Amino acid sequence: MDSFIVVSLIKTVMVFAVLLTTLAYLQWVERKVIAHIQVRPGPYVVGPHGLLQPLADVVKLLTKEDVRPPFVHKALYLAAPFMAMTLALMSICVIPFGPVIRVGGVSTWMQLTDLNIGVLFVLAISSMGVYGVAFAGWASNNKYALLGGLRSSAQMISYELPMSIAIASPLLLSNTLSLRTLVESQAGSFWHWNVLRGPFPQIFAFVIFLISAFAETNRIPFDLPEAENELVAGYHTEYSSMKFASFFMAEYSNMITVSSMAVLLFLGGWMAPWPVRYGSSIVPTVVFAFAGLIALYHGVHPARRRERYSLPATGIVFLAIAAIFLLPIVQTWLLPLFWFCAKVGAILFAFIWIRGTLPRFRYDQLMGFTWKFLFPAAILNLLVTGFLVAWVS
Amino acid sequence: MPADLMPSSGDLIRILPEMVLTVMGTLLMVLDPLLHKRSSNAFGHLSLVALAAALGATVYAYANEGAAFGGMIVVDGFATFFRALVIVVGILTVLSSCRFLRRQDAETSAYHALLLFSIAGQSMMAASGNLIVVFIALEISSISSYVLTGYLRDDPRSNEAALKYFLLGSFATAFFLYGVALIYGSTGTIDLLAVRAAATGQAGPIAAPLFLGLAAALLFVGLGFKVSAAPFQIWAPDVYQGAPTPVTAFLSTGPKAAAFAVFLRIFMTAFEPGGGGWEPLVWFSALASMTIGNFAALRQSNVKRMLAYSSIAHAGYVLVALTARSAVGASAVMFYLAAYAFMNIGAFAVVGHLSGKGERYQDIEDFGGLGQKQPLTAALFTVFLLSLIGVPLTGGFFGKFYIFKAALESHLVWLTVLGLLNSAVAAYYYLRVLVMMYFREPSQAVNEIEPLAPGLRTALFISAAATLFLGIFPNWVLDFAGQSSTLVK
Amino acid sequence: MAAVPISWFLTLSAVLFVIGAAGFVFRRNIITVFMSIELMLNAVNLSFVTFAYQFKKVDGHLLALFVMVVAAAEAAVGLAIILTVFKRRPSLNIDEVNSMKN
Amino acid sequence: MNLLTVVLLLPLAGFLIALSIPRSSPQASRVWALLLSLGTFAASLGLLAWFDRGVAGAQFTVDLPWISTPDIHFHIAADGVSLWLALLATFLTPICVLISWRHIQKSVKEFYAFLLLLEFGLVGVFIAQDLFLFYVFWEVSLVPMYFLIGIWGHERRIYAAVKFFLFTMAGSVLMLAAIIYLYNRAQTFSYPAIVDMLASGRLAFTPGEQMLLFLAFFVAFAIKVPLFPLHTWLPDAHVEAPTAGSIMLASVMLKMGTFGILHYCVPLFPAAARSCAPWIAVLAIIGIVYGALVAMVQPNMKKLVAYSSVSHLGFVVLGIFSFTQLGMDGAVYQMLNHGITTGALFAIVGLLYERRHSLEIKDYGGVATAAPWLSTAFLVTTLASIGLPLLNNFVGEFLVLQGAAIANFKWAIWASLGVILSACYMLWLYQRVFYGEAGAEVRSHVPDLSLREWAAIVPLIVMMVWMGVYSQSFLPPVGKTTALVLEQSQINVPFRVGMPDRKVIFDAETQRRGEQTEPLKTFSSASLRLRVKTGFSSVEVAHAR
Amino acid sequence: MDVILFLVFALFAVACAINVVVQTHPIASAISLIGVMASLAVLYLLLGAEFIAAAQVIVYAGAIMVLFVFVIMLLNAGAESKSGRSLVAQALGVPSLVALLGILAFFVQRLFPRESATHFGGFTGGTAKAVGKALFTTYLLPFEATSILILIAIVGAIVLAYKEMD
Repeated sequence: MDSFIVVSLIKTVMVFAVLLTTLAYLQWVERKVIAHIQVRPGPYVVGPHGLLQPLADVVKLLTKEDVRPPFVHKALYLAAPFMAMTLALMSICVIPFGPVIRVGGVSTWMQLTDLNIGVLFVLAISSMGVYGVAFAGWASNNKYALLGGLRSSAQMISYELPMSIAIASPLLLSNTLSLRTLVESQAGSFWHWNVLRGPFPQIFAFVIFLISAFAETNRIPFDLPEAENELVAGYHTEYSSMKFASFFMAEYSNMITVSSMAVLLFLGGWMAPWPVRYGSSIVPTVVFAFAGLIALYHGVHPARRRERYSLPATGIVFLAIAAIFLLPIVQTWLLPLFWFCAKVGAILFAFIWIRGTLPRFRYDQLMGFTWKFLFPAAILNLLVTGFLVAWVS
Repeated sequence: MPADLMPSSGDLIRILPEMVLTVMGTLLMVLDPLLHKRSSNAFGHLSLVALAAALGATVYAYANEGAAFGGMIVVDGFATFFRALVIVVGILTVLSSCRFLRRQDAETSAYHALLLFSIAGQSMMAASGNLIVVFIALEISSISSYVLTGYLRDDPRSNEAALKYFLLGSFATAFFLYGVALIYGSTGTIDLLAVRAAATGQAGPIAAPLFLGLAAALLFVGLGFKVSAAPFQIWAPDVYQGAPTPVTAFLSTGPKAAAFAVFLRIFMTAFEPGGGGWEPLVWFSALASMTIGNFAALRQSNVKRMLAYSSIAHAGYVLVALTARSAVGASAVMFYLAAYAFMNIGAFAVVGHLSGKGERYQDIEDFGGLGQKQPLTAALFTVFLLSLIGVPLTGGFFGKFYIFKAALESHLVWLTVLGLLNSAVAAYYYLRVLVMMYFREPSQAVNEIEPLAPGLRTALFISAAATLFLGIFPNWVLDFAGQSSTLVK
Repeated sequence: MAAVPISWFLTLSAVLFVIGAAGFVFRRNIITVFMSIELMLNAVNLSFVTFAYQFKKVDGHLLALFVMVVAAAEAAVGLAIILTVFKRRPSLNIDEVNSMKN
Repeated sequence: MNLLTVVLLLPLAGFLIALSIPRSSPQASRVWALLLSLGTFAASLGLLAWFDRGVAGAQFTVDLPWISTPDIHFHIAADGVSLWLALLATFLTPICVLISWRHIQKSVKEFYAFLLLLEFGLVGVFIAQDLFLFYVFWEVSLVPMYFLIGIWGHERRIYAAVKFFLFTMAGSVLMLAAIIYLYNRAQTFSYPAIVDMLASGRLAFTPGEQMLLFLAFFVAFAIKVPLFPLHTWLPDAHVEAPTAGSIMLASVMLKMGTFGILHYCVPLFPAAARSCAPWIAVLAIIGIVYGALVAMVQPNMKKLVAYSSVSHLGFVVLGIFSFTQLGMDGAVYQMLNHGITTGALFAIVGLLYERRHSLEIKDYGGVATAAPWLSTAFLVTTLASIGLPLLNNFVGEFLVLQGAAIANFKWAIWASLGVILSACYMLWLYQRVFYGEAGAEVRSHVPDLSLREWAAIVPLIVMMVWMGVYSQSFLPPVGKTTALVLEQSQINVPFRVGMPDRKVIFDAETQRRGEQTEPLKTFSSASLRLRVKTGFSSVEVAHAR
Repeated sequence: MDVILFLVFALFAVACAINVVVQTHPIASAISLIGVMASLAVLYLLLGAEFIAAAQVIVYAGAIMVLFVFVIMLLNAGAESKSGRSLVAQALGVPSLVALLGILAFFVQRLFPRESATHFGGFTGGTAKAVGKALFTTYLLPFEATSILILIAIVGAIVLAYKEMD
């Protein structure tokens, strides 16, 4: 019992430390990627390649004046960002990052808690996510904020439906609601992943899920709630400093959650794309080693002076990581983690990529799209899956 | 596929009427784009086809009597009677709606679909043998009725009516559900026959009679609302007045009949052996409904509202028969509801016919001189009104007769006497309409009246013929009711 | 572990139900009235689930589930009705919805 | 299908035929109505011809099952009383048709349809042998009368029609309750069967039960009669009704009440009837005197006649509740008399109204000079109404007074006050309307009787004289039936329900019987013999217990 | 532990429920109602109804209440003004409601003695699998019927609230 609490505590601290850092750096990555898409350098001043930019942002937000507009509904105005943030972080609790690991005689799951209705839990929490946005919009006592809040709640409710249904199809294949079991059922090669698995590959469900996920997180092309040219900044128009940051963090946290969900549901979670016996275990080593080598190569001919030191250092770190991945002791838990992070990272990259390329929808198109296309498509997909699953069993 | 997932063909046959209705309802909406620009009345015709098919299915299901879905559906004579009744009510409603809807420029597939769904719900209520099915069927019926009530959304009266109906209906639902919960808690089951077994002490963990009595009281509150029995009648006048007239006709008959069917089914099946001590409750409610309904109706000048109050009073008469707590009483209820359905739908159809575009003319003064201008309409209306009064050779008379006969057999002398006196009071306000129609000069409404549309005329003729038929040869219906009123064999 | 008597759950359910009913009777705001009804339905659900525990049968859960679905359907229709009413009359006070009294 | 059925159904057929005649030809409606009503009358004369006068019970029985649960039959038959009353209805209907020939110009077709439907209901009420069927006819007769008053009546017709309907309805629902109760006890609606069961003791009511049932029936009938103080609807209805409506209402419809009392209240609940008799007799006497007094001060002819009806019907009720053969015979005879006489009064008043368009007495005067034949007819009728010997009312009133005197001498004294008062108001009416100076209005607007009107009035006059001169044509069948009723009314004799002691009345009657039977033999010796026999036997039964 | 959890969430639920009724502002009521629903979800977990608990949050808190909040915001409903009519309701309502509560509590206390107690994990039949299995076998008919119900709700909402574009 005691060890349970201790282990849980340690896991919690670790997960949240990593998560919060990731949140901060996701912001940096996004700016960087979009910058590169638009052929500009992005953050470049604070730290090498602007690596310390997130830190600077945090400092800025913390020290900024906390404006509270008059005539707001006080309690709700204060509670809304808190709610948004809390709900966004809560779903991380049930997301597994890897298989069971053994540290010093204590074996535990790389997951804060395993619910046998994990999927439902995530759905439940994400369905509550609307409130933060809605209350923020309403409590601000500002028509732009209100409209933003309304739009976003409508949008989130609408897209939640195709998303839930899209989730249901892989569940049919895996026959479980526990996220861990879900991943375990996708063990093997990548054609065992739900997205490609027989009897009915869930490619459609995956695409529907991703599209809905974009809308759920209010990302472009579905970022109508904060369409600047119409609604100033939408529901968080009246928010500043840390409260504003909370919404931001909530958004990125949600992105991570849905990406993780996509990975767990469709992409085999922490499972490698092909078995270890065919050499999947050396992939991280190769990747990191390659990255390290590139870094070293660029370090020799740096674009800028300061990088003469930072790039080789990075290269060496990468090589070291590559070496670590070769150690059999850590491989058991590091490899799954790598695959998981790699997949999540890929999806997050897709998020950013799309933001960099696609324009925004018009509002009625947005709603029409989900009700008239996404929702029926999801149902059809579920229907076919159900029939095929029943047929096969 | 696992075998226990598949309902047997017998199961499916026994819910065939509901299936036909829902499928056709959905089909109507799917075909909407195709039919909308074509001939008018296409929806109405399709609905009629659906209802006729459902009627056939009802008969077919009756030929395959028995329980389905593990006792959740019970197809017996009782169920068939009410199924047929609500379907016929539906036919009459559709017939009388077509012209009305076109006059209001409001004909859509959704209206007809909702009507069909509502009827499906009521039909299922009549056949359900399990409280959860009762509940869901009740909600299917209710929710579509809420929407139908508010169907003319540009009319504030319609909006208000929908709101009141909805709020009070949901409130009643909560009570009904709590009653179901208590039954489940005290007997461990919600299957009516099993509840009966538990209540008689054959089974069940904590079947305390008083607890069951409490459950019965809560169920009574819930159903009392649905049948607009006092003291739960407050919604009825506003709702009946505000709803589009064909819908009012429907509301005051179909859902009411189905609710009474459920009432009978629950109280005569589950609570009958123990008694449950619910009679004083019903006794009081019956008397209060009759008295409040009749005396309030005396003061109304709006005919729809007057008929609304009268429908409260009629619910009171039916409750008298329920108080009798006997098979005779049950068959009296069945007969009365059948008679009431025809005369009431007929009466409301005439009101809807007269009221004109936007339902402007509903006042009692507006009926002035109808007898001169449209003698046929007036004559048919007279038949309905006389039947509502309870004049012999009409169905309404025999309905009352059987009810009070049953009550007297159960020694409810005072309730009978008070009920009969009430029906004499009721004569007054029905007569006022007759007076207007025949003894006064034509009003503006009558001068503007349009000729009877064919559909409406058919509906009126059917209703009047049925009213008279039930008044002259009541046996055909009564014998069937008598045979099927013994719910537990 | 200390155990919680079944009756506590049931009493809680009864209390919530009565609070809901009180809200229905005393409140005048249409939406609040509607929410009181939802509260009553929730209370009933608690009873169902408790009884399911009592009998160690899953039926109660099913009943609760159906109640939820019904509540959802009611909410959709009910709120639509409230919207139509509000369109004509910019007040949510139930006492002001009385154009038909005579 | 026997003759009785024909008599019953012909008016119904007439109703349907009248409805199917197109609106555009009112004359056809009139002719059809006349032919059909005459046909009905002819058929009912056949009934009279074939009626077996030697049998006391019901004849021409038709008993067809109608509804199986509860066991309701189409069961009709005629006994001595109902035969005459049915004849009265069929006799008066063609007269009404004639009277209304010119008077009714609005919605002619409907008028005659309703008139024939009314005849159907009235005949049905008298000949129904099934309690349920009786109730059906009772209510069926209500509806056409309601419309007759409401559509073709005078200014305050709506008020009157509604009042008429509601009063009757209020009474009849109580009766319905009682009928249902009776059925639940007896398991049959058949009147003869119930009477049999009561006689054989297979069916017995507790005192309380019997009293309540009796009152439920009685109130319904008393409203219809109308018995004071339930009479208030009557003046309104009579005054506002069209002439034909008034005639049918006064002459036949009121008889539904008295017939009901005689046919149902007394035989079915004899003990209760007897224990209530003193009270009812007192009400009847109040009605006689009160009706006469009020009639005296009426400025309106129709109202006057209406109140005189209250008074006359008081005699009928008194006669029935004297529980003597004489009283009952007289009561039945008085029913017929009143039907003829008051029918004639209303008819002639209607003719006056048709001419002068007023019912106020002050608008007339000197009609005798303008229309001598009309005045003569009215004079005969007036005299009949007063109770002049050799005219019909005399016989009935005399018998009733005799019966009342046997039961309680004081009743007879008070009731005879009514006879005297009727002479006052009727003669005074005649004087004011027909004598004196004829005004210009009257002279120019009041022509004498036309041929059609003659045809309507003469049969009535003839009947008045016939019934007054040779009552033996009518009384024997009546006597047989009333004797039977009287016999039935003595079942279950030693019985008290906290009312005045019935036995005292009864004993008084038996004592007086010996002294007073002789002079009465002139009127109905046959019936008297029966009465004595049954009276004694029942008393013996009573003492044996 | 169970008792503490129960008491905490039961009291929270009651407090929120009272708040639903006494708050004059609908949005405050709505939030309180969400509180009730959330704490009920926890209580469901205590009773071994994990699927229902999840459904409670998803359906009630996540869908129904969102609709409520949405409508409140859409109508921009303000605080309720007091109206005088409720006197009669109070006169009749308070005693009858108190009586109802009293009767219910009395029966509950009498019929369910303290021995019949719950503890966490005492019933594990409330899994999604068990519920689902019952749903598609025993309760197939009501399940199908609810689908009609949902269809009606959709159609109904459209009929009532759809705005023509003309």
